[in-house]
Amino acid sequence: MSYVLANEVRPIFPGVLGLMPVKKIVDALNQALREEMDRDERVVLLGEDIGVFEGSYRVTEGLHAQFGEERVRDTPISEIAIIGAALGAALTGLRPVAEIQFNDFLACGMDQLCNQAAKIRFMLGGQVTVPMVVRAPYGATGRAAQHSQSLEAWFVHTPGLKVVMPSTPYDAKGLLKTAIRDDNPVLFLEHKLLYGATSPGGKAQTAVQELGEVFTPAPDEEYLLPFGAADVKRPGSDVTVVATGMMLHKSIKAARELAGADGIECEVIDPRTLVPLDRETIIDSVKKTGRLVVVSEDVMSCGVTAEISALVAEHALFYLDAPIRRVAVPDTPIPFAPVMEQAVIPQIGDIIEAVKSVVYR
Amino acid sequence: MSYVLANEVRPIFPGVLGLMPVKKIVDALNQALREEMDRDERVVLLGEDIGVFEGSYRVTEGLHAQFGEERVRDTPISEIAIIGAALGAALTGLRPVAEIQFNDFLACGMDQLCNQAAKIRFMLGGQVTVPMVVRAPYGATGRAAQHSQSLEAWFVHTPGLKVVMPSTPYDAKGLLKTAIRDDNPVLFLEHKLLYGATSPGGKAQTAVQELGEVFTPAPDEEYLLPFGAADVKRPGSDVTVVATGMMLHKSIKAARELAGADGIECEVIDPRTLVPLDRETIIDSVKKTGRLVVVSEDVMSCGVTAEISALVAEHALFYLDAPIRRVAVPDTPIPFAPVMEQAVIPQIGDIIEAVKSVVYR
Amino acid sequence: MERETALLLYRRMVQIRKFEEKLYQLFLTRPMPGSMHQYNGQEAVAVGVCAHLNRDDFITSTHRGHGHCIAKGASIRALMAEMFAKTTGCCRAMGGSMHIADYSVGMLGAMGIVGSGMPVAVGAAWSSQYRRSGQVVACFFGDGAANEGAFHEALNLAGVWKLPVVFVCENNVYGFSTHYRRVTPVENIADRAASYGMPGVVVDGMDLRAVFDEAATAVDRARKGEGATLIECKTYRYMGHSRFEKAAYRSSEELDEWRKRDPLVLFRDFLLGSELVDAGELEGIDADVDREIEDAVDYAENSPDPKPHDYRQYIFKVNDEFPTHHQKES
Amino acid sequence: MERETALLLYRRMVQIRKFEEKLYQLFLTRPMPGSMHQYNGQEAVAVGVCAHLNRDDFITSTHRGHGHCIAKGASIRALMAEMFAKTTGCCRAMGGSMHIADYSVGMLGAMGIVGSGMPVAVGAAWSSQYRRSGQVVACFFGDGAANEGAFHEALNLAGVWKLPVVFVCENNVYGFSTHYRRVTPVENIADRAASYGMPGVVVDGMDLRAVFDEAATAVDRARKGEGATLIECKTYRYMGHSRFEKAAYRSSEELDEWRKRDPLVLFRDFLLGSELVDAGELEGIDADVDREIEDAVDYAENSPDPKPHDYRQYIFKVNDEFPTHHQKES
Ligand SMILES: Cc1ncc(C[n+]2csc(CCOP(=O)(O)OP(=O)(O)O)c2C)c(N)n1
Ligand SMILES: Cc1ncc(C[n+]2csc(CCOP(=O)(O)OP(=O)(O)O)c2C)c(N)n1
Ligand SMILES: [Mg+2]
Ligand SMILES: [Mg+2]
Repeated sequence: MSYVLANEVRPIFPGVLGLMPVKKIVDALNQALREEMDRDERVVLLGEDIGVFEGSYRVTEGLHAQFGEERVRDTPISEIAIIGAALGAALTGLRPVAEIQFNDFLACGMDQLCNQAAKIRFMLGGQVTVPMVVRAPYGATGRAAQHSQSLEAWFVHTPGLKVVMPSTPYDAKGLLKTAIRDDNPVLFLEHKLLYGATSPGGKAQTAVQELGEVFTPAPDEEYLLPFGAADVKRPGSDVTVVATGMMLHKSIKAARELAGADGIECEVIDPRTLVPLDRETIIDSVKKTGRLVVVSEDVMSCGVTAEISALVAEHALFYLDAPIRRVAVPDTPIPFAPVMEQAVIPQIGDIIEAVKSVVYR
Repeated sequence: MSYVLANEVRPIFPGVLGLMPVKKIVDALNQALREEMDRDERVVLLGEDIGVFEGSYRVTEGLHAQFGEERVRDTPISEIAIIGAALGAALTGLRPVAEIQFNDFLACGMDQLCNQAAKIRFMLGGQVTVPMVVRAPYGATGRAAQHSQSLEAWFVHTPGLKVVMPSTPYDAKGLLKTAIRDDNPVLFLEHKLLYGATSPGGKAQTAVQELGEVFTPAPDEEYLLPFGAADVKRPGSDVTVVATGMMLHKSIKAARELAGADGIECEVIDPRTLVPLDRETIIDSVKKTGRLVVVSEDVMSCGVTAEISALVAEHALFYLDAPIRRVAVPDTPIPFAPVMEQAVIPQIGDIIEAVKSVVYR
Repeated sequence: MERETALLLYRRMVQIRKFEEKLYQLFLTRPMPGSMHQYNGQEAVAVGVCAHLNRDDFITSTHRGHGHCIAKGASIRALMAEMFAKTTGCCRAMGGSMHIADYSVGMLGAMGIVGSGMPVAVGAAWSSQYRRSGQVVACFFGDGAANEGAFHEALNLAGVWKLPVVFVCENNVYGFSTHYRRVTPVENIADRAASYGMPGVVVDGMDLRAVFDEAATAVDRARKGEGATLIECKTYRYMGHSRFEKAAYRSSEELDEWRKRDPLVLFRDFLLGSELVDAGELEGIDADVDREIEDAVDYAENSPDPKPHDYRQYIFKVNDEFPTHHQKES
Repeated sequence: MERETALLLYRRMVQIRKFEEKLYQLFLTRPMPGSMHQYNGQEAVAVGVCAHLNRDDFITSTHRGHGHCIAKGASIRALMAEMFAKTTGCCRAMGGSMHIADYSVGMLGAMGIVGSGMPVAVGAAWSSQYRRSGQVVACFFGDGAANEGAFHEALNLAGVWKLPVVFVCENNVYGFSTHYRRVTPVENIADRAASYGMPGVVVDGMDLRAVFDEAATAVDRARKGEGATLIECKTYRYMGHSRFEKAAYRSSEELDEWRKRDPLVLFRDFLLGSELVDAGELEGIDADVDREIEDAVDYAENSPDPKPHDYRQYIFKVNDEFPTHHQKES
């Protein structure tokens, strides 16, 4: 088979958006699934309401119709069984892609994912491979504490799992295809507000329209994106800003404001995959800018911002001209009321404030 | 009721060990449970094999006999039900202490602990309190990937939980009593090699004998230790070393070697509770020493060492005279063979090497 | 069933129905925070079960919790205010529809994670048994939840410890979009009771009187210390799974079929037929409830919004008994 | 049962027994890495079930996995070497006793977390069904595991999807220290099959022939695409829960009672009684196995130890298909 290894493709900036329709992330993901299913019969899907209903965020739209009941399987509400079944299938010749309806529910299947799937190849001394993907939406959208978390750090902290968090349709498609072809368990996290599709009751469309800026389209051709290759979504010389998912977009917005109003040029880096993490790109950028702000929607303590801060404090400390600032959810569950949710989720203003604090110090 | 608030009690150093028998941690914990059960009828225990069998690490020895079936309940092998039942009981007037046989199995009850217990007071706007403790052993003892983890970071990363990791009998007793009286869910993590008792098949006795140094005895009188108060287990001026549990002891050993052979004085800090974390003591120490090594038995990425590094990189960056070094398990599950286990678990030599690297740079 | 009881239960069902119809309108016509899962069609279940519970008995609820709250006697005003995310809400705007609960009437919380309330209910029942308080716990859950591991572990523990809990499975045919028979290899979820050494019964969940009768037996059994019961109520949800979900996966014929046996209509017909009450009385109750709902909306609208940082006080209970260093705000 | 089969099954049981007796001695007399959970007493279960499995059929195992490995035909040398933590071990010294497994004979792993192999077995059965490979999966688990959420979700999924899996509950009376009746409110775990629309049968787990017969039916059913079966084998573990655990929670009378029906003795008596074989043949097998075990110990002792960093190659499979930046060693 042939494909483009689109490692070096740079993001296309706003001007392009007029020319080419921005494919929604939900469509990019759907296309990735469809292409991989077309290409490889071993690729099968399972999850709650993904078949007849086509997914609570509609990522699996049309797939049940096209590929049938055998390859797109609705499951009981049984996260242990979903992840465990994916694992058992992966060990025996299939390449399952499981959907967990919200990443919060990964807690229900935590043992299967973290103690079994992540470790079995290791415990068996390499006798088996585990080509499985678990997809799950994350992020806060007014649904209170049990449906709003961003739990990537739990899984970054679980050796044996790869963790992917795309922020654009382009990345989403290329990374999901890579995830499906990877021979290791991959957790693929999708931000609800970036899908760009209206979920039953969701507000995702709006969020995407507000963001646009680096919402790079996903071409229809086949391409893969490598894991472990961060993408500099915006080059800059004054401050390094590292952010994933929705926070990447907020960081880009913040960067544009800062460039306009204050003449501060942020280099905005999207790791795209947290495991493997492209440490070099981050460290090299900090060596250049001397300042680092890390932005993430997970909670602060032992979160993604902690890891990236620690990395730089170990490997580029003497290049730093300012303390490392973390912009993340303070150590709290997510409250229901919109005004409180807003207060805990990092906002563009928080990023601007943090950047200024490291530049003007 | 009356008790000593033993906040200011300093650790008693080796000389004392000759005078007073070192009470084992397992006995200190047992005494704490017994005292609290004597004091308060609402304190009840549940878990697998804790009753008739008196616990797989024998922490509940004698308690079933003394307090009876009603207060010391053997459960089915059902981690969801154990944690959930503790939560339900805590909401309705009891103060349950649940034992999970190995901290690895917390993954099986992860949803109950992290999505329910940690969040329910929050989601209900403070209508309820959740006075429950979940105890679990952690650490590597030759049992391979599923029975060797140190999973504290998952729970530090879960707002609403307090996380306690004692390293001495003195701390263990005082902190467990505090945990039981706390009105919030507390995860109490106990290092297997520090129990000082032979578990069925364990080697714990040996490990403790090797360590001794700051193995402060637990007095028989009643006392409580506050959460959020780190303990400087060894004062020093050259390097700050932060470590918990077993790693605290290895750090003390390393510090003594470094003081003797190289004249490097480490200040060894034991946070004792990771949530709440005594940030001031750590930051103040780094401001004094200018150097930081963080040691932990959990895996590196998004782990405890990341959090403490990030904290200092944000709040004491300009005091640092060297990069922050992390000594932790690399991002791998724990292998079975002792020689490989040794290679991944931080050893005294690794700590010495790290300290030297930040001092001689 | 006595006249007074009958009238109260009728009122409860009307309250639930009108509370939700109002909310449906509100969601259509103005910005409302969050989402909701409606209980319409299932009223007889919550009301029939809670009819036997004292104020200090406990219940656990689900993502679909409005009905349970009202049936257990929670304040309509506080519920409505929670839906509006106001500080006067029963959860102080911290939980919203999915976690709506009033502890003062014995609600231990509405758990948004399917099945996860079940072990909590069992823990409360254990507590009641231990404290010899005589309190009973009713644990509501869906047909979908019956396939979660939490269901199994909860029923097993309740079975071994002979706990005073009534498991109420509201089999409303669907778990989200999925017909329960597509994911459950038995016709009756109640049959699973046998795995846990407890009685299991199937009841017509549209018929308040049927639910009322079975619940009486089960609550009584629990109260007497004889252990748990699993009651499966065959019922139906009229609305989509959540707010505006269209429920295209089911036929309108199916919906119509169930609507013919609407729990309010059935009970109203029974009441009128039994001559316990006359139509005027029932209309009086309807009108009363209309006013009550309007009042609740007014109350909610005029209640204060929370401040952005109000949430901080709810993360941890501050222990007064002894000082503890708490993590500083970051 | 044919003569050749009978002799092979006898040999398998002897292999398991002697493998573990040897290990017991080794643990007593020299430093051995890790711990182990012994299978003595339960041999008829693994052997009776695996008798019907082809090499490419699958099994999942537990913390008590030696017997399953041997019954499925794993190399005794590789198993022994794993116990010694040698590079020639079946898991390359990465898993040890608790994760001992040989994928080349269809073992999908021994899972040290109680119940956690069950959903994995179901996934393998799903794969077999999807690939129309005709492979059957046997899923071994204990009485204790039957109270885990994983049990419930696994059996339910197998039930709905009609998967080719045989669930083999080895009810050895105890889960660690706890008698199953103290934590399980039913006498027979097999009865739980009804919850999942599959047949459940109880069988004398000390009697190889009984296990053999029931397993034949269940494997056949699975092979024909008719779905899963739950077989509960009533059996007993002779040793403590793990290595030197004393099992003080049970009486020596109880142990003696069970030992009277030792699976090896029962089957040996049957064979001799049936005149299929003579005593000399059996003694020949015994002696053979003794040699095999001694050879395996030699092999293990003389095998190389792993290097400290060998583990690194097993964390992730490196994908050759396309380049991926991998995290550098830290
Ligand atoms: C563990 C978990 N998995 C999935 C979901 C998403 N979800 C919310 S409600 C629901 C359907 C629940 O079905 P049922 O238990 O029958 O209750 P009903 O909605 O019919 O009242 C699902 C799948 C969830 N909240 N929690
Ligand atoms: C989820 C989980 N909980 C607890 C344990 C500790 N543990 C190991 S084996 C065991 C007993 C298992 O009993 P059973 O399933 O009957 O198997 P048996 O040991 O009798 O073969 C326990 C409690 C574990 N490994 N995993
Ligand atoms: Mg339902
Ligand atoms: Mg057992």
